[in-house]
Amino acid sequence: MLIEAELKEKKISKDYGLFTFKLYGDLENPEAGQFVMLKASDEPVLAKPFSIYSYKNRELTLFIKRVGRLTGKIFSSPIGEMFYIRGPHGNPYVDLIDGEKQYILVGGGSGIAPLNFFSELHPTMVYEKFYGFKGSYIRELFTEKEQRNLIIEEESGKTVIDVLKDIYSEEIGILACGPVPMLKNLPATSYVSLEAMMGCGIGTCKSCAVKTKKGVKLVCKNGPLFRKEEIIWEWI
Amino acid sequence: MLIEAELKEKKISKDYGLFTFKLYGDLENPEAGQFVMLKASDEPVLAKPFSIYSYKNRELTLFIKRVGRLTGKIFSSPIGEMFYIRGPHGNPYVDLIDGEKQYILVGGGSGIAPLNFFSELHPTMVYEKFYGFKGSYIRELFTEKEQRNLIIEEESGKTVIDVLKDIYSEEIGILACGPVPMLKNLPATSYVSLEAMMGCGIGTCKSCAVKTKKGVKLVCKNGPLFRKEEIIWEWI
Amino acid sequence: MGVDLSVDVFGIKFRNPIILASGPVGFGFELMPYLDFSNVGAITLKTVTLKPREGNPPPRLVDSHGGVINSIGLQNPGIEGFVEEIAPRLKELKTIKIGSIAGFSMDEWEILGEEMDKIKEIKIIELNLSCPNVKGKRRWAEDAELTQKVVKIARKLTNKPIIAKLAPDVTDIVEIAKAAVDAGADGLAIGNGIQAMRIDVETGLPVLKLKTGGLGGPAIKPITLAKVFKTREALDVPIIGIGGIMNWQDAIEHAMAGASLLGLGTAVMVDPEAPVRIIEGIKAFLDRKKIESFNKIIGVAHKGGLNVH
Amino acid sequence: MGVDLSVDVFGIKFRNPIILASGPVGFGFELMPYLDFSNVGAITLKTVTLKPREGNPPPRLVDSHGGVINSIGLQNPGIEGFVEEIAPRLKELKTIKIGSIAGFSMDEWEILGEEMDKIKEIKIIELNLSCPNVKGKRRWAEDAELTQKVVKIARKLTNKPIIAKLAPDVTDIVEIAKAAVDAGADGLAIGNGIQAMRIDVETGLPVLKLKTGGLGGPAIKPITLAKVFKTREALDVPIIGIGGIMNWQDAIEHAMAGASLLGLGTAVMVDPEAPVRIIEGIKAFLDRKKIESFNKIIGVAHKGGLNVH
Ligand SMILES: Cc1cc2nc3c(=O)[nH]c(=O)nc-3n(C[C@H](O)[C@H](O)[C@H](O)COP(=O)(O)OP(=O)(O)OC[C@H]3O[C@@H](n4cnc5c(N)ncnc54)[C@H](O)[C@@H]3O)c2cc1C
Ligand SMILES: Cc1cc2nc3c(=O)[nH]c(=O)nc-3n(C[C@H](O)[C@H](O)[C@H](O)COP(=O)(O)OP(=O)(O)OC[C@H]3O[C@@H](n4cnc5c(N)ncnc54)[C@H](O)[C@@H]3O)c2cc1C
Ligand SMILES: Cc1cc2nc3c(=O)[nH]c(=O)nc-3n(C[C@H](O)[C@H](O)[C@H](O)COP(=O)(O)O)c2cc1C
Ligand SMILES: Cc1cc2nc3c(=O)[nH]c(=O)nc-3n(C[C@H](O)[C@H](O)[C@H](O)COP(=O)(O)O)c2cc1C
Ligand code: FES
Ligand code: FES
Repeated sequence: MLIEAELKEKKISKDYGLFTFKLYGDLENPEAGQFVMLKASDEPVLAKPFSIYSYKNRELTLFIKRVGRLTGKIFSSPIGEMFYIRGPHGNPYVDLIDGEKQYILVGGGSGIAPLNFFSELHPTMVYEKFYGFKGSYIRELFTEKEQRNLIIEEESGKTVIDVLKDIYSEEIGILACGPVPMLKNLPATSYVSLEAMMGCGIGTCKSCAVKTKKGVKLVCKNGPLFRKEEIIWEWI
Repeated sequence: MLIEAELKEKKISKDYGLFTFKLYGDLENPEAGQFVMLKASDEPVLAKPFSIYSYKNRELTLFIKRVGRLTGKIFSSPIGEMFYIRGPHGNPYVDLIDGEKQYILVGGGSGIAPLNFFSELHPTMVYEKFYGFKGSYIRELFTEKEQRNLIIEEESGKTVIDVLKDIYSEEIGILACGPVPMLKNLPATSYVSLEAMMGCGIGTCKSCAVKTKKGVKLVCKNGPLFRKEEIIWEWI
Repeated sequence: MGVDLSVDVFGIKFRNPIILASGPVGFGFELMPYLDFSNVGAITLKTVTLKPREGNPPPRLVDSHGGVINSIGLQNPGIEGFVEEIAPRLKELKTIKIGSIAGFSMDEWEILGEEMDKIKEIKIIELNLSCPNVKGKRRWAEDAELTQKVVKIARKLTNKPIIAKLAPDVTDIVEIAKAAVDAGADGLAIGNGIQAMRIDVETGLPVLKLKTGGLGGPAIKPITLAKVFKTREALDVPIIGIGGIMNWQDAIEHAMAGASLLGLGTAVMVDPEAPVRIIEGIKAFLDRKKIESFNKIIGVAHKGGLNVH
Repeated sequence: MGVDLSVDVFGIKFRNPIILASGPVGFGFELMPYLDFSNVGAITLKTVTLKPREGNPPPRLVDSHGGVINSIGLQNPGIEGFVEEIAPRLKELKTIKIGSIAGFSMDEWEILGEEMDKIKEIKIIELNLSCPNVKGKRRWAEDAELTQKVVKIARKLTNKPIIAKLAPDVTDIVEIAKAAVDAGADGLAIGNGIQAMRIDVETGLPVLKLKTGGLGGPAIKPITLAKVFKTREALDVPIIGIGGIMNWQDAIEHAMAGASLLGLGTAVMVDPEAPVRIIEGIKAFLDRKKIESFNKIIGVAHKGGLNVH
């Protein structure tokens, strides 16, 4: 069901922003790793996937990078603008990972969105958080406490991958979401959350195909989380 | 030049509304009868014509009837929404009518828009005003003084044409804007302001053709005002 | 007021004219939590090919102003997989099932036709002659003779109603439509996506890995609508109008142009409940216009419009 | 940085690739208060026919999601009126003038070609083989043979560069394009509006009095882009890319697909200053990408993209 979503609050720093929507309907038990399909009232026609960054009392917060038409529209919309969402879609991370382990959350750019929700819902499963960004300007979107997890290349010269290397050990799991080059640099056993162009978000249209060692899978229906070693990266 | 126009105020009663936009640029000496081409930021693609209802200090007011996609969007937009306008286009009524005469302004529905501006700019040329509407709900868009000009069919059982018949005499001119059936019922010498589907609004695209006894004319370039008797109504 | 939305075509009674077009809804099962199938007239299943296909490499989908371009490339389990895994479950979908097939040779069409004919749950067979997304292949529906050949083969194999799904982006759709009907097609689906592409200006390369894909969505509505209109002008055969139907107005436009059934592709992909919304809208429209049956508006644009009646 | 936007084609140097497509800007004069013509590469004048035409009865224009459908019907003063009233004033337009003509018979093409050839201010002649809006007439560009015949006639009459304006909505545009080039066309314009229609659901009648019209605007961009791409793949002849170019990204996409010049129709109708905005955008893009000349991006989508260079 499409739920009306009214833009209530926005906090923007350059090409990133936190957007809170008031929903005129409920998301049923949203879990970290799940996403909503968000649609503008006219253009673009397509609904597009965004991970849940936070959800409470019909207030949905998304962490969005401006890259194109829909995200551009969200950034420039006045408060009060109406969008539509449906979801949650996709599998909760907790259903796909080893529940016994603790995890280092490795995020890059807008990929931190589902990780934030994960650490809100499952704080005891979190060993450490590394949220990587290029520029310092990102700081203004976060509280001082949150900023401690930021790895800002412009400041330290280091990427999340560099920092990860210093502390990584086999007993700890890795749960990562971010750009493909980042994901490719992770240990084989990492869980990686993939993005793909999506049509339906529910497994019917076959747009979001990803090739794995067990055949072609769908990011929306089988993912978004996969074992890094299972992915045939050349196909992406 | 497209001027940014920010929606500042709206007052809606069912399918009619008054909308005030703050312009980030000037309209040059707008005159009554002239129109602006108003465009939404994405959909519809086409800019559409609206008569100037009022203009002061970069504040443009339009009187709009909701009939389709663009007008629907204007009605549902939150305050702060950005549109684009250009103009003024079309000929001022004063350039096309006999300047010596006084006029009865006969408006129907959204057709009252240019007449309102005319009576603001040229009060001494106005003999009387009849603004016709179907339902009483329209009253709430107007001040008590303005309401005196309203002819509301639901209340009096009379149309503007009925009322006009009672007072019309040859020395007084008629300046009318409204639906075609209303215009067709006016005396032959009336000046009628026509509507047409427009593409450019400046005379280049030939969309807004109207057939007259002197050949095909363009509403945007040669009008919008024509002598009723010159129009070949069958072509409309 | 009880408005009658049912449509009788191919000797089959559809409870309403809104059907799901082939592809965006797959075989329908994943849609069940979102859509009560007993609300729609029919579902056209995802096209099945002889061999299993994994589809084209991604990206397979990109949007454009007013539309969506896809190059899925007929990802499906092949006819064997379909017969074994999908067919037995079709009962779960509480509406009429239209099976869609696409062969790459005459032999393939023959096998596909035979197999589909055997599946009891499939009431109608649609021949996808127009997939815009198969690498290196011309579309059958670009050529009247080829269209005729394929339909003839299918006609010999089955007594079920046959629908020929045509490409809207051909010079003369009426010629192709006539060929299909002459060869025995009971109806026409107009049409598939229109070949289209986007280029990523940052890289200078086509966005879709296949380069081109099929454009669907509101952008193409006025184009396919004109094709439905022209075909209906020339031929008296049931037409499934497809292309950019996103709301009840679009649906009514297609019906007035001459379509008896109305297929949703992009709309249902974007919003699984679009069919319900559109059906409600059609009902309300007919109600307001005091038209007692949907049948009355089919093709009225050819007959002087609504007020003549 | 000085980015070079100039394009050399047909032995003519265009100061930049943005040109005004035929029609929406008429003969250009009414546009002069809004657009400094010395900013655009060229103007294609409104198509001229042998006899004066008053065009189709209204409505002649209606919008649709992502586009605008028009059925103006070539309203123009006829070749005599053009020669007498328009031609003498063309000097006022400070850019290259492309004359556009459309004949309804071979004889008409001949007269039109002769007359256009004589007008000194006209540097290039475009043959409008594809107007979607002439009642009861098939479009020349639907047929390779007819296209060839018309181009041949024109070729005999003039030494000026000839552009064949094609219809994007044909089954195989490459076939038609080849025919035009074989017959002596120096370039191709791809393309005209796509046949389309809308129906008013309240009346049940087509909105346009002519019933159908030509769809332009962003809705058709990915469609004509694919046609430009395919034609360029098959033929090495200058192409004017037309269809839905509304912003610099659209323009760059068309160039990357293979267009040397970029024609604006709907964009300039909606916003007379669109050409300036788009040219600035192209400049900024090339600047950012450190590409010194617009020529470098023409057709890169065929050559491995931007990064190869
Ligand atoms: C499961 C999932 C969760 C996501 N969560 C978030 C999130 O929390 N925050 C966020 O900012 N983004 C997220 N994305 C990515 C987001 O969906 C895209 O950025 C968005 O669709 C772009 O829309 P647009 O109209 O602005 O861009 P477009 O105009 O469509 O395209 C602009 C650019 O973005 C690329 N792009 C478009 N769609 C996608 C896509 N679906 N995946 C990857 N790249 C794409 C295009 O190739 C193009 O280069 C997620 C994607 C997926 C699949
Ligand atoms: C010179 C001029 C001045 C105008 N001034 C005003 C005004 O002050 N206030 C106002 O409310 N309207 C005015 N109009 C009419 C206004 O332009 C249309 O109502 C508007 O374009 C409809 O846009 P839409 O997208 O909402 O409707 P659409 O979705 O395009 O169409 C809805 C319905 O409106 C009709 N329509 C669409 N465009 C026009 C048009 N240009 N003229 C007539 N009918 C049309 C269609 O046939 C259709 O039935 C004026 C028109 C002209 C030509
Ligand atoms: C993701 C996707 C997959 C499709 N797959 C098929 C298919 O397998 N077989 C088919 O006949 N049409 C297929 N189509 C085409 C649709 O059935 C429909 O004809 C087209 O999208 C135009 O309709 P629309 O504008 O409503 O989307 C597909 C369309 C989409 C968007
Ligand atoms: C109002 C209007 C009038 C047109 N008249 C002509 C014409 O006379 N000759 C012609 O070759 N093309 C004509 N066209 C087609 C345009 O030149 C162009 O090919 C088409 O609109 C597609 O481009 P666009 O998407 O940029 O609008 C006209 C288009 C419009 C919108
Ligand atoms: S987005 Fe449709 S199958 Fe995944
Ligand atoms: S609207 Fe273009 S000529 Fe009048």
